[in-house]
Parts: sequence; structure tokens; C-alpha cells
Amino acid sequence: MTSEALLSVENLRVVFNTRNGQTVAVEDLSFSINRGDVLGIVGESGSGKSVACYSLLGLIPMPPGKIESGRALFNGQDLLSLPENEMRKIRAHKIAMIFQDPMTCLNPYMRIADQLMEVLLVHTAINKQQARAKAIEVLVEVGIQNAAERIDQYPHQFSGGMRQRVMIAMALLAEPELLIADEPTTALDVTVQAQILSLIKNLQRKRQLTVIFITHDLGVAAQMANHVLVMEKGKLVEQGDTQSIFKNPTQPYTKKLLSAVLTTAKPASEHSVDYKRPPLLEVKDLEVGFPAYTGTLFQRIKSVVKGVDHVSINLYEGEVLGLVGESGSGKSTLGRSIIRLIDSQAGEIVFNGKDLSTITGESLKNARREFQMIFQDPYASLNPRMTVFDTLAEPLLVHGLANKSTVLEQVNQLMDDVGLDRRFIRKYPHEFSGGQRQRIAIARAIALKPKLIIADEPVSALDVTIRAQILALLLKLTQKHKLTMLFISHDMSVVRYLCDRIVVMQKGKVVEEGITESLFAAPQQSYTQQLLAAIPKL
Amino acid sequence: MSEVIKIPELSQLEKGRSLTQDALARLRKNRMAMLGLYFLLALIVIALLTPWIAPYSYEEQNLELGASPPSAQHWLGTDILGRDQLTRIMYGSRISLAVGFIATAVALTIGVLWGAIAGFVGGRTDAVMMRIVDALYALPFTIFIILLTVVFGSSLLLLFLAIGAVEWLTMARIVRGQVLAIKRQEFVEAAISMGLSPARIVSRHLIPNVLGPVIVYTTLTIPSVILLESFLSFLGLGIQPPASSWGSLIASGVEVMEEYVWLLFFPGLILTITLFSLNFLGDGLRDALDPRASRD
Amino acid sequence: MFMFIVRRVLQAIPVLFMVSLVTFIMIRSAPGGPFDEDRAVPPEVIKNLNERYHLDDPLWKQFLDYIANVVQGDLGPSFKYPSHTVNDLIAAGLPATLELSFYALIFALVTGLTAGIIASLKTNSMQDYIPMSAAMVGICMPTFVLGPILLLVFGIWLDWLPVAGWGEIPGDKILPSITLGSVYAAYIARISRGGMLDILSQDYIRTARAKGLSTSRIVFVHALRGGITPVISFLGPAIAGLLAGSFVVESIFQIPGLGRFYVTAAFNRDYTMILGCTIFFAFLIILFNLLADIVLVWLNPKLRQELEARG
Amino acid sequence: MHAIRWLMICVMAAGLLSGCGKSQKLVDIGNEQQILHIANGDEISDLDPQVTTGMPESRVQAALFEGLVARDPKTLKVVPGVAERWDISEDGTKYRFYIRENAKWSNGDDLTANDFVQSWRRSFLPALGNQYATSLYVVKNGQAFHEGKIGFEDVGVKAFDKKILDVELIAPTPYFLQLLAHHSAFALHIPTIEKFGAIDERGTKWTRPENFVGNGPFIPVEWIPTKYIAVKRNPYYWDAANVKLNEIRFYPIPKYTVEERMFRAGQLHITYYLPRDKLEYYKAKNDGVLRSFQNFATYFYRFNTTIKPLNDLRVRKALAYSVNRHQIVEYVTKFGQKPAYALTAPDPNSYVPEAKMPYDPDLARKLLAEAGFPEGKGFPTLTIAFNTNDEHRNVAMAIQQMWKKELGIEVSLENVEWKVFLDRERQMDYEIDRASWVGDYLDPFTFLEMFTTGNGNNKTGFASTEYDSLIRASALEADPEQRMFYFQKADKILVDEVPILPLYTYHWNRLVSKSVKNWYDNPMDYYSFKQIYLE
Repeated sequence: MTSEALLSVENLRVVFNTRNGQTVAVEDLSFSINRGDVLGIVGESGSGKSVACYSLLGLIPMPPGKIESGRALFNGQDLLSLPENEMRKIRAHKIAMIFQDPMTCLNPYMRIADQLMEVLLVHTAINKQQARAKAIEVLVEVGIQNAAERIDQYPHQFSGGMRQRVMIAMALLAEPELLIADEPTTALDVTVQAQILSLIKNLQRKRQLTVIFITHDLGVAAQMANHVLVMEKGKLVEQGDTQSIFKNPTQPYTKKLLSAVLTTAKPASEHSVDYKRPPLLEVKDLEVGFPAYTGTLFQRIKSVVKGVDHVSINLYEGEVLGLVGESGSGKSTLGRSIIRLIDSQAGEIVFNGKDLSTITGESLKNARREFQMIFQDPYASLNPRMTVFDTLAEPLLVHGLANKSTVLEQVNQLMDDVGLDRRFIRKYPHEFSGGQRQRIAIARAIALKPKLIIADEPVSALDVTIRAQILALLLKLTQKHKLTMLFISHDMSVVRYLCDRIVVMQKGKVVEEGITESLFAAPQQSYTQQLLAAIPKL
Repeated sequence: MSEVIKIPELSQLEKGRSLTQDALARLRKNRMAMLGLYFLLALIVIALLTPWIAPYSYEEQNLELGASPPSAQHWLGTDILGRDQLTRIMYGSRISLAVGFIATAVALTIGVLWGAIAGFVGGRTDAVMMRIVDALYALPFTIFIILLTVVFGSSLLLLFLAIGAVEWLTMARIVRGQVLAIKRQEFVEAAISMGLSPARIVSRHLIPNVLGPVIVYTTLTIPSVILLESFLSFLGLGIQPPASSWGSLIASGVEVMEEYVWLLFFPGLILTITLFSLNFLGDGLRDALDPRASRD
Repeated sequence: MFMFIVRRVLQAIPVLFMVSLVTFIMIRSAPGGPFDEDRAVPPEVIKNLNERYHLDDPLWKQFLDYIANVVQGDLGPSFKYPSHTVNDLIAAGLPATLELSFYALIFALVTGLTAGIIASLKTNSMQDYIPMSAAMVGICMPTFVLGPILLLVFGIWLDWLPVAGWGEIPGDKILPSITLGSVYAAYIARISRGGMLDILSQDYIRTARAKGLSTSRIVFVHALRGGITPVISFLGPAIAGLLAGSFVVESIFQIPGLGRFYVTAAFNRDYTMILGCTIFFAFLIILFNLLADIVLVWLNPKLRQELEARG
Repeated sequence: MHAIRWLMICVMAAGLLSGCGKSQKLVDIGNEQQILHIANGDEISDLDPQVTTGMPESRVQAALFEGLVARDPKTLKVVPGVAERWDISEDGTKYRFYIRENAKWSNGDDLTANDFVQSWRRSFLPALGNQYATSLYVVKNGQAFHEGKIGFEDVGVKAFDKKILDVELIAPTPYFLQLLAHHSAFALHIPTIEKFGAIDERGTKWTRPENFVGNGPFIPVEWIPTKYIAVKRNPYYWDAANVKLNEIRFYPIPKYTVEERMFRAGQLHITYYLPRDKLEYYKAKNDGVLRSFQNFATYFYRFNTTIKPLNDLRVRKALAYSVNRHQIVEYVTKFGQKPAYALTAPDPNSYVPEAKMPYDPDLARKLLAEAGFPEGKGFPTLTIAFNTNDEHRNVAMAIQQMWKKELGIEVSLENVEWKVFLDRERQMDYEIDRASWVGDYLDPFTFLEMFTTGNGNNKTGFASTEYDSLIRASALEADPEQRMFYFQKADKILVDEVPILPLYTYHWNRLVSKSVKNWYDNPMDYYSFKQIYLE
């Protein structure tokens, strides 16, 4: 490791002037990074880690953003004081960036070729042919098969992982000295994440890149960085080389982050699932293939997505069953079709002895109170125009579990259950944080005291620490109310923490199932092994 | 929006601010929009009070006087029959605003219902309903209204209906789009999975959430409706004499703009200011209701 | 793509039928007939005329006969202009109307887009406020007011441009085009501003900036395509409005266009003419909506691919 | 995209440049090349003189045809047309016309007496639906033939020989010669008509410029609907030598404001009319372009005498006597109109009605009281209907005010779209409505005939045997003095019975460029273009 600093940031302070007054995004941040190093910046969303890096390249929208003070010496010149046209020469050429969501970061209207080549064309003096050749070369390097043809395709023809590879290629094209990767894998599936991470690591080694790696996932940071920077609410909390930080953190916040990383198995509970008794829910080779309508302005375009084919699973009373798989593996479809949000084509869903797949109308309406769902996105799953009280009271009143006099007491009870302050029941969803919203959603789900709860990725949209809290809550509730839960997730570590048994799905089929720990101990299928391997280790 | 329930310890409760309240708060910060709003309110008040506060009677003629420029007696001058223009404009505002609001209301009702049903029911119903909208879009509508008024005589009621019939199409499309978008939102799925009735889902979960864009579009529809009325008046298909609307005033003002420019200027001015106000208000509302804004 | 067009054309047929039926019913329920005149026409003469034009047949028969002819491309004779068929008159009036609408559209696009884009780049600055207020005035100003004012200023006072006619005196097409186009210029300005603002807030624009591209390149290469899509989808209705609205301008500027026929036909109870024009206009509107959609698809690779996939 | 934008900008720029600088004046070019640019009101519907009915058409036809007789635009006296002279029998029922030897059709064919016979026959054919067929009922057996009772051989029009035409009338008709100047009595080139369809078929293509054959000083060369119809001089016209104009362009311009602008911008020699509010300006300017003249036409209101309370003569009188016509023409219409106190429009050099409807509010109030409505109490709200038009509207509003002021009664106004208006009028589905009458020929008969019992244009329910007998008598009377006497009595009856409320005699104002020579305005708004020239 060479010693002189490639980039050294001093007393950076960034503020945003929003409608509701000024907010400080980055407060007096100083750090430096040496050539060839990988610096991991860790923190939850809102910790200002991204803003700090964007401001280096002048990418924060100004206004409302404003860099109030600080210097950022890069090869001796202060980035923060560079005029725009000078800054352009730096971008991509000297300092390149990879962004979080590959789906939105590529221009949908341009061919990959043009988007790649223009980097070279604006920064280096080479002609189109050379540029194209170079582009293809790099695409191959980032692991895009038959790049020569694919380079002429449009972004929508690439999968998420592939797009992120393209983004990386784009970043590396002009051979920058510093690469800033902003949560490059957060939006991706675990297995894909693993691939991308290893790709970046290899490239870094091969090219002796200097990398700033922004993430909220300590596991990822540990894996990638040799030097870590922990941020909270725009302030620097702690920094040091990865080992020391993770072995013996000094700051409580760091500890909190560390504790949030799930490594433990499900703690044994006093009551154990009785597998002798007939299962509460019996799904017999269920088949859900539905036409997906890509609604365009002229004609709805029909394409058949095979959601679930011939899946059979059992779910026993008081059991928490983990349903694991990547996006598109059909796990959510399965969940939704069980509670009849989607109709199934074939197979039966026997719940408490009666087949749900056939009932309709009033009987279905009544059956619904037996099973509830917790959704992934806490922002979308609550009606923004109803107060917490209304949200929670509605099901109770509709199903006559409460009358106007008793409803308030019950609602308050629910608030207590999910650990929300009773005082908040008159507030609206947008006034809560993501974690709190998810608590509300959970409260709504358990309001009807359902026999079965289906939780669809309830924590994947949350920050690590919040995630930990919500999981803890779910665990507590399942044990307190002896809930039976189908827990859908793509994250093995999460599932391990919560579930008694695991079903692994791939491409709409069940590939493996078993008791959690035994499955972790000895995964049979290669796919399962991949999933396990994908868990970032500390 | 929230059901009113007696809550004993209401005092200790933290009262939440609904999106609507947020929006209003933001709107108040928008000076232009508020300016527009106040102007419109003032206008409406004046329009309502006109019969009592108007300086003259709107049909009272002074043939000897004829068309006279603004003066102490007639602040905005008089028209060729010597009628006080200020009065005419005040009475005109009654009709123009009425047309603006009522016709828009017609469009709103039809459009929202049509769009919401098509969007929520979906499937074949949706397809058919939207085909019909397309069909109506294909009619050259300005002409169609002329035809209507020619055929059935120009009554105010017809005016409302005819104009409403033109404007509801876009409204329907907007609402449908919104409903489709919101239908996919998880809180609707949640509502379904809680076993709520479709009626309740539409009324409590869908409609409240499409209101935003609808309101915005409404404020932008009113101006175009007022213009449409003026256009019909220009064709002599507007309202009946001696009653006046801004449209009819402008239409006859254009003919004489060289001789008696004030007969075009003042009605034109008031119309323009009104439309500006409506537009400002509309833009203000759009910003205020912007969901992205309500996140930060 | 081809299939898509075919489907759309097929969809148009029932639409056109509906349109003609509605119109037919409306005009026939109108009081007064094509031959009523100030001077009382002797009943026997009226009778002869009705026989001549088969107006004494039962209505349903008249309608079916009419449709039958329309299918063969014959829109029938005009009552008001006996020596002309409706086809003649449309053929005579259409060129001017189309040309006028076309110039108006170009004017609207050029000024509208320019203003809108500039405004979107310099939000909340003078370059934003001025064009946008102008746009609002444009929207507020009805053509029948704008036209005479322009005429007075440029035609009479400055005496730069002719006050009437179409293709007779050089420059006589400018004022009408501007008059008709201004409203749409205003709308396009607002829409394109909105569209550009949307796109400029997209992640991939941030990517483009991170690539160190110049503003102009970001705007024209990366943002514009997406930014003008709302404008394109507005063009369909816009053209419809232009065609339908052209007659005001036509009468103000003495332009031999179809619009004037159309409106006077309504007043003259020239049944065949009204029907013919309505159907024809409806046809045009459908056509232009289709074109707009095609452009939309062509601009958006995703849609393009999806359609090509389906032949 | 960039490129396209630039292209557009260039297009616009080019357009603008081509337009800038002084625009060249059609009028000046016209003056050099003897091309007359004249506004012609509404679009002409057709050129067939036996099909059309409107003013605009008749003006164009006046350039394309010539009747047996013509009229002197200065005095409106009958002058020889295609017929160089004619004899009239003592009893005034037999006419013999001597057609000019050199009278030809525009295709060179000789114009013969038989052409007139065949043309008149055509004008009677039912299928053609000629709306003026009735005006030739004065010809012996014309009516019978039109109603298909007899063959044409019995009709009183014969070709004595190639160039001599005999006409026999049912009665001495002093205005017969005037009738012959009307377009419905013109001769048409039957072979051409038959070339393009049956002789009695409406709207065949024979009237298209490329097919047209006429006998007037001009022939059509270009007809672009709503743009203009252009006519060039006809070399075969018998008097072609004296035709000075090379070309006339008739522009259909429905909007008066438009034509006035065009005139000011030098795009028209002659406007059709003048926007009311412009009159003051041109009077003040007084540069000789303003032509102002009275029309042989009357503006009046009809009372529906069949309904209460208008069936009460006292009510009608009350309404009529309380209208201040002077105020209306002075302050409302402001167009030089003269107040009219009787139906027939005055014609200084022959007939001026002596009967006068008084303006006497006190008497009016008294009458209304007698009719049972003191100070208008209990008087039902009547409706004045008029077709959509600013002037009608203003007049109606003024009268509304007068009746309110003088009689204390409320009337409502309703503007009705033209065709609807006509429809209601025909079915007597109105209370008071606005009407006007333009004389077809310079004779009181054209007005007074209207109110004979059951006449299609009566529309008031007014019926008076005395009146009818007067009109009939006037038709059979050869002695002019006596006829005028009858007419005076008829007008008197209308004034006494008040089925109508005469308001004013029409007045016409138009702009005529000073470069136009030999253009005379006359009450019939009748024009012959042959002697007009430009300088």
C-alpha cells in the first residue's frame, strides 16, 4: 500500500435548503484515501454518506444543495473549488461513479454502445471504431457474454445484474484513478450481489483501482474494504482499518450496526411446532401462470409469466416457514395466490380443511380475516390519507371485532404490541419513519388475530438496524401470539434468524426444503449453496 | 378524512397533519397561487353581490350617450347602446364563472366516475369504455358544439352540458390512469386482503388518493371552458341578450376595437387576469399536492 | 408494428360509424331544412326538391343509402352548392386547411419547444418566467381576438403583411399560421418544460453528468428524447384542435379552407356536407392520433421492441 | 432532433422574410390590368339563374347573362338588353320582342327567340324546383303548366321566328319588363345544359367555368369556392367592343369587418357592405370612397295576430305607436336608415306611401288601458324573436326598453338560429318577430302582394278581403295613376290594422375605390358591369 493520499477531504459541510428549512447533510467530514486503497463508507440511509461523495464531483443538485465549507484535494487540486468545465474533465476521466439502482441509471432511449462510447469520445481523443472496440473489450472484462452484439442493445434488454455490470464498464472505460461505488448491490438479489461484489474486487486488484465503497451493509463493507468509515446523521462516527473496527468497535453506534448483522440462528422458543398434527395450510401442486400486461398507451401487451408451477408446501400451526428465492422465483406469487390476491389455475389451497382456491364472494370475504399479509414496501402498503387509527380500526370495524366504543382500546393495544407510542394514533403514515410504518403494517396484519400471516420481504426495504428491530418484533409476536407465518425473503441470514423451516424456490419450483439449521448445515442443491454462499460474512 | 370518534384522552394525542393539510400549508407558502386564489374569491363574491352593488342595471340603455370612453360616471365606459360597461362586466362574470364552474363540474362528475369505474373494474369493461372515449375524441368537437347549439338552440343549460361533454374525456383518462396506478399499490391489496367490499375500497382507498391530480386538472379546465364559452358567443351561439358574458363582451368588442378600444380591453383584461389566477392556482396546487414533496 | 397499425385502422371503422350516426341523428333533429329561405318557397317546389334529393325517404333508409355511398367514397351532393358534390368541396377546401394547420403546428413546435426547453434549463429565472408568462397569455388569448389584433398591427398600421387571402400575395400565410398556432405553442411550451424537468431529475441524467458531459450534450442527446414524449402525445389532440379550430382563422383571414364550409354547412342545414365533413375530420383526427402514437413508439426503444416482437 | 429544429426555424424564417416589407396591392395591379376586385357577400351557391335565389348569385349572373331587357343602373329605367326593341298591345297583355341580330352565346352559337322559349319552359319544370317559377305566372297558362295541368304548347310564350319572341300575359302587368331583367327570366343555353344531364336536373356540371355557356358580357374562368369566382370578358358578346374590364373577381366575404380591412389594405376595389361602427370614420374622412344610398327594402316586425293579446288591434296599435323609430335609426342602427311608417319602401320617382303610423306614446298608453292593461298591468311577457345578428339584437333591445319605458310592459328577447327562425315563422310559432323585405323589382306590388290572405310570405295571420281585392285590382289595372291609388289604399290598411310594425327603410353603405368608374349605386342594388372601368 503506497502512502501518499490520492484524495483527502477536509471539514466538508453540505446543507440542503428544503421546504421545511435547512438540513445539514454532511457535517465537518474529514477523511483521506490512499492510492490503491478500498475505503468503505458505512451508514444508514440519511447518514450523508452518498451526499458526501456526490458533492466531491459536484453532482448534488444545487440548489437546494450547498457546499458550505471544506476542501477536497485530489492530486493536489481542490475539487470543491473547480469550475464546472474543469470538473467535467475530472468526472469519469479521473473519478468515476457507480450508482445504486442500475435500472434507472442507464438512459433507456440510447443504445449501450452510444452510452459507453461517449465517455471515451468526450474525454479522450480516439475515433468511433477505437472507442467501440474499447467498449466491447471492457464489457467482456466485466463479464458480459457476446458483448459484440449486446453492445447494440438497449438497457431494457439487460437484467439488473447485467446493467450494473454495464455501469461498471462505463465507469472503468476512461480508466479513472478513483472509483466511487454508491450502494452498487443494494438493489440486487443476493446471488447477483455476490457476483457483482467479487467482480468489483477482482477489477480493483487487477487494475490497482482506488475505490470508495458506500454501503449500509457492514457485511459487504467487511468483505470489500480494507479501511472503513462509519457515518451517522452526516457526522463521522468512527474510522479505522476494517479489522480493528469490526473486531473492537469503540463507538456505540458502530456496535449497534454490528449487532444488527444477523449471524445467529433462531433462538429456541418455549413452544415447539407439532409436526404430527395435520398442517394448518396445505398447498397441493398449485399452479399460477398469469398473463402479465405491460400496459402501453395503445394496446395491453400480453406475455405469459409462469409464476408458480406445481408447488406443494405444508405449513403447520405455530410454525414460521421461510420461503426463499430470488426475485422472479415465484415466491411472492405463491404468497399472494395463497391468500387469493391472485387466482390460481390448478391445485388446491387447503386451509383449516377448506379449499380456499374455490371459494368466492361472502365466504371468501369472511375467510380473509383468517389470513393477513405484511407487504414489502412500508411506504406503499399504507393508505397515505388515513390516520393510523383509521388504518387499524378499519378491519376491526368491518369484521365486527370491535364496536365504536371498544375500538379505541383495541387499537391502543395493537400500538403497544408493535411498540408504537399510543400518542401517534392520530398521525398519518408519511409522518412516520420506514421502520415505524412497517410496525403499523404489522399491527394491521395482527389486528384481526389471523391464523396465518404471510410476510412478503417485510424487511428488505429497511436499513440494517431497523431491520434487526423489526425482525425482533416479528419474532416476539410470533411467539407471543403463536402466529403461523409464511415468511418470504431472498436473504438467507434473515430467514435463518426467524424461521423454523425453509423452502427454497427457483423459477417457480420448490428445489429444496428442510429444517432451518440442518439446511444451513448441509445444503443439498447447488442453488441453495449459492444462496448460502452469498451471505456476506464479517 | 378520519372518522370522528370521541376519544377520552384526545388532549394528550398528537394531532397528525393529513396530506391535505400539508398541501394547504405548502400552498400558503406559494405567493402567486394565493394571490390567484384571493383574486378568484373576490371575483366570486363580487359576482354574487352584483345585483345589489352594480352601479347601473345591466340592460339600462342611454341611446343618446352611445359608446363613451371611461369617465367619472362610467368607470369603464359604455357600449354603443350607452350601457355601463362595468355593470355589464360584473353581470358577465356571473355567467362566465357559472359556465366555468358548472360545466367543469359536469365534466368532473362524468369524467371521474367513468375513469374510476373503467380503471377499477378493468378488463373488458375498461377496454369498451375507453374505446368509447376514443370515439368521442375523434369528433371535431368545436364544430360538434356548434352543431349542438344550432340544433337545440342556445340555452345556458345546453351550454353547460355541451362544454362539459367536451371536457370530461381528458378527465376520464387522467382518473383512469391514476386509478390503475393506485390499484397496483400495496395498500389496496392490503385492503382487499382484509376483506373490504369493493365499494369501500373505491370510496375510502382509491378516490381520496386520485383527488390531487383531479383538482389540479380542474383548475386548468375552468379557464379553457370559459374560453370555449367566449368562443361560442363569438359565433353568436352563447347566451341570450341582453344578458352578457365576458365572452360575448369580448366578441362584440373585437368588432369595434379600432373605434371603441375600451370595449375590448376591459373584458379582455378581466378574462386574462382570471385565467392567470386559475393557472397560478393550478400550478400551485400541483406543486403542493406533489407526492414527492410530501416525502421530505 | 404493421399489425399494430392495421389493428388501429380496424378500430377506426366502428368509431367512424358511430360518429356519422350521431351526427346524422343530430342534424336531422334540427328544425328547418336546407331549402327554407327568407322568401317563402312554394310547398310544391319544396316537394319537388325533397324528391330530387330523396329527402322524402324514411330516415333509416336515407342513412343506410348514405353510408353505402360513403363506403364507395361518395359523400353525396351538396344541397347548398348544387353544382358541387361534397367530395368536390372537400377537395377544394382541404389543401388550404391542411396547409394552414401544418404551418401553425410548425410554428407551435418551434416556438413552444424552444421556450419550454430554455425554461426547463433555467427554472425560476427570467428565462423561465418570461416565456412561461407569455405562454399563459397565449393560452388565454382566443384566436378570434389575437387574429384581428395581429391584422391591425401588421396588416394595417405597419402594412407589412396582407390582411387576407391565401397564396395570392406573398406573406399572406404568416399571420394566419401564427394566429392559429399560438395557443398550441403556449401549451407545448408548458408541456415540454414539464417533460424536460421530469427527465432532468432522472438518475440517468445524473449518470450522464457523472460522465463529465457538457450541458448541451446532456440536454440534446440524453434528455430531449424523453423530454418531448409528452409533447408528442399532445400532438394528436393538438392537431385535432388545429383542424377543428382552423375555421375561425379561415373566416378572419378569408382563407378558402374546409372549416368555413363546415360551419356554414351547419347553418345551411346542408346535411350531406355536415356529415361528409364530420366523417372526414374524424378520419383525419384518428389518422393523426395514430401517427402521433407511431412516433411515440419510434422514440421509445422498449415499446418499439415490444411491438416488433408482435409483428 | 437538433437538425429538425433548425430546419423548422429556417422554414419559419424564410416565410417571415418573404412577407416583410410593403405587401403589393392587388388594387393597383388591378387598375393597370383592368381587373376588378369586388366583395360579394356570401359564397355563391350556383350560377344557374333558375336555381339560385340570393343577391350574391344575382350579381355574378348579371355579369354572365343578359335578359331581354336590362336596367340603367343610374335610373333603374328599363333599357334594351338582348332585345333591341319591343311592341306592347293596347290592352298591355301581348308583348313582341325583337332580339338583336348579333346576339350570340359565348360559344359562338346564335341566340334565338326559341332559346328564350325553351329556357322559360325549363323554369316551369317541377323537378328543377325553381323558386321563382311563380313570378312568371303572369305569362298565360304558366301556372297551369307548372302544376302539370296542360302541355307547354298552350303557354303564352312563342318564337314567332328566329329572332322574334311573342309573349302573352294573363293581365296587363306594368312591371312585366322589370321582371324580365330578373335572373329567373334569363335565357340559358339548353344544349349545354342537356349535355351535362336532364334539362330539369339541378346542379349538374354545366355551370362549371370549363363548361359554362352564357350570353352576358363576361364568362367565368375560375371558380374556387370560398376564395373567389373570376370572370373574363366574353368576345362573342354583342357589345363586347364597349366592355372595358378584362376580368372581375368576386370574393365571397361573409364578414364585413374582413372586407373593410381588405379594402383598407388595398386588396378590394369594392366592398359589399360596411361594418356599422366604421361609418362615422369614413364620413369624417370624406375622401369619396364611401357610397351611401337607400334600398328598396323595409325592416319591420311581424305581429302574430292569431294569438292573445296580439289579436287585439288596440294592443298592436299601442305597441306600434310607442316605438320611437327616429331614436332607433339615430342611435342604434346608426347607418343612415330612414324611419319607415308604412310597409312599402319609398321610391322618390314613382311611389311614396302617404299613410303613416303615428308615434304617440300617450295614445299608446290609452289604447293599452282600453285593451285592459292599464300601465301594462297584467300584460303577458311577449317574446321578440330575431335571427342571430348584432344589429337585430340591438334594435330588439332598444324596443324592449321603449316598451318598458312607455307602456310599462316586459318583453323578452330570443335570438334564434336562422333556419330555426324560418321554421318557427312558417308555423306561426312566434309572438313578435323581426322581418325584412327586399323588393324584387321596382314596383310597390312586390311589397304589398305579401300580405294578401294566405300568401306564403304573410306569416302574420292578417287577412282582409278588401286588401286582397285591392291587390288583385292593381294587377289587372293598366293605368299607372289608378294602380298607385290602389297601392296607397293597401298601405293605409296595413297601417290601420297593424299586422306589422314598420321600423325603417334599409340603407346601404359600401366602399368603392376612387379608381372605379361608371359604378352607380341604386335602391335595387342592381349592377351592370359592362360599362365599368378602372383608372
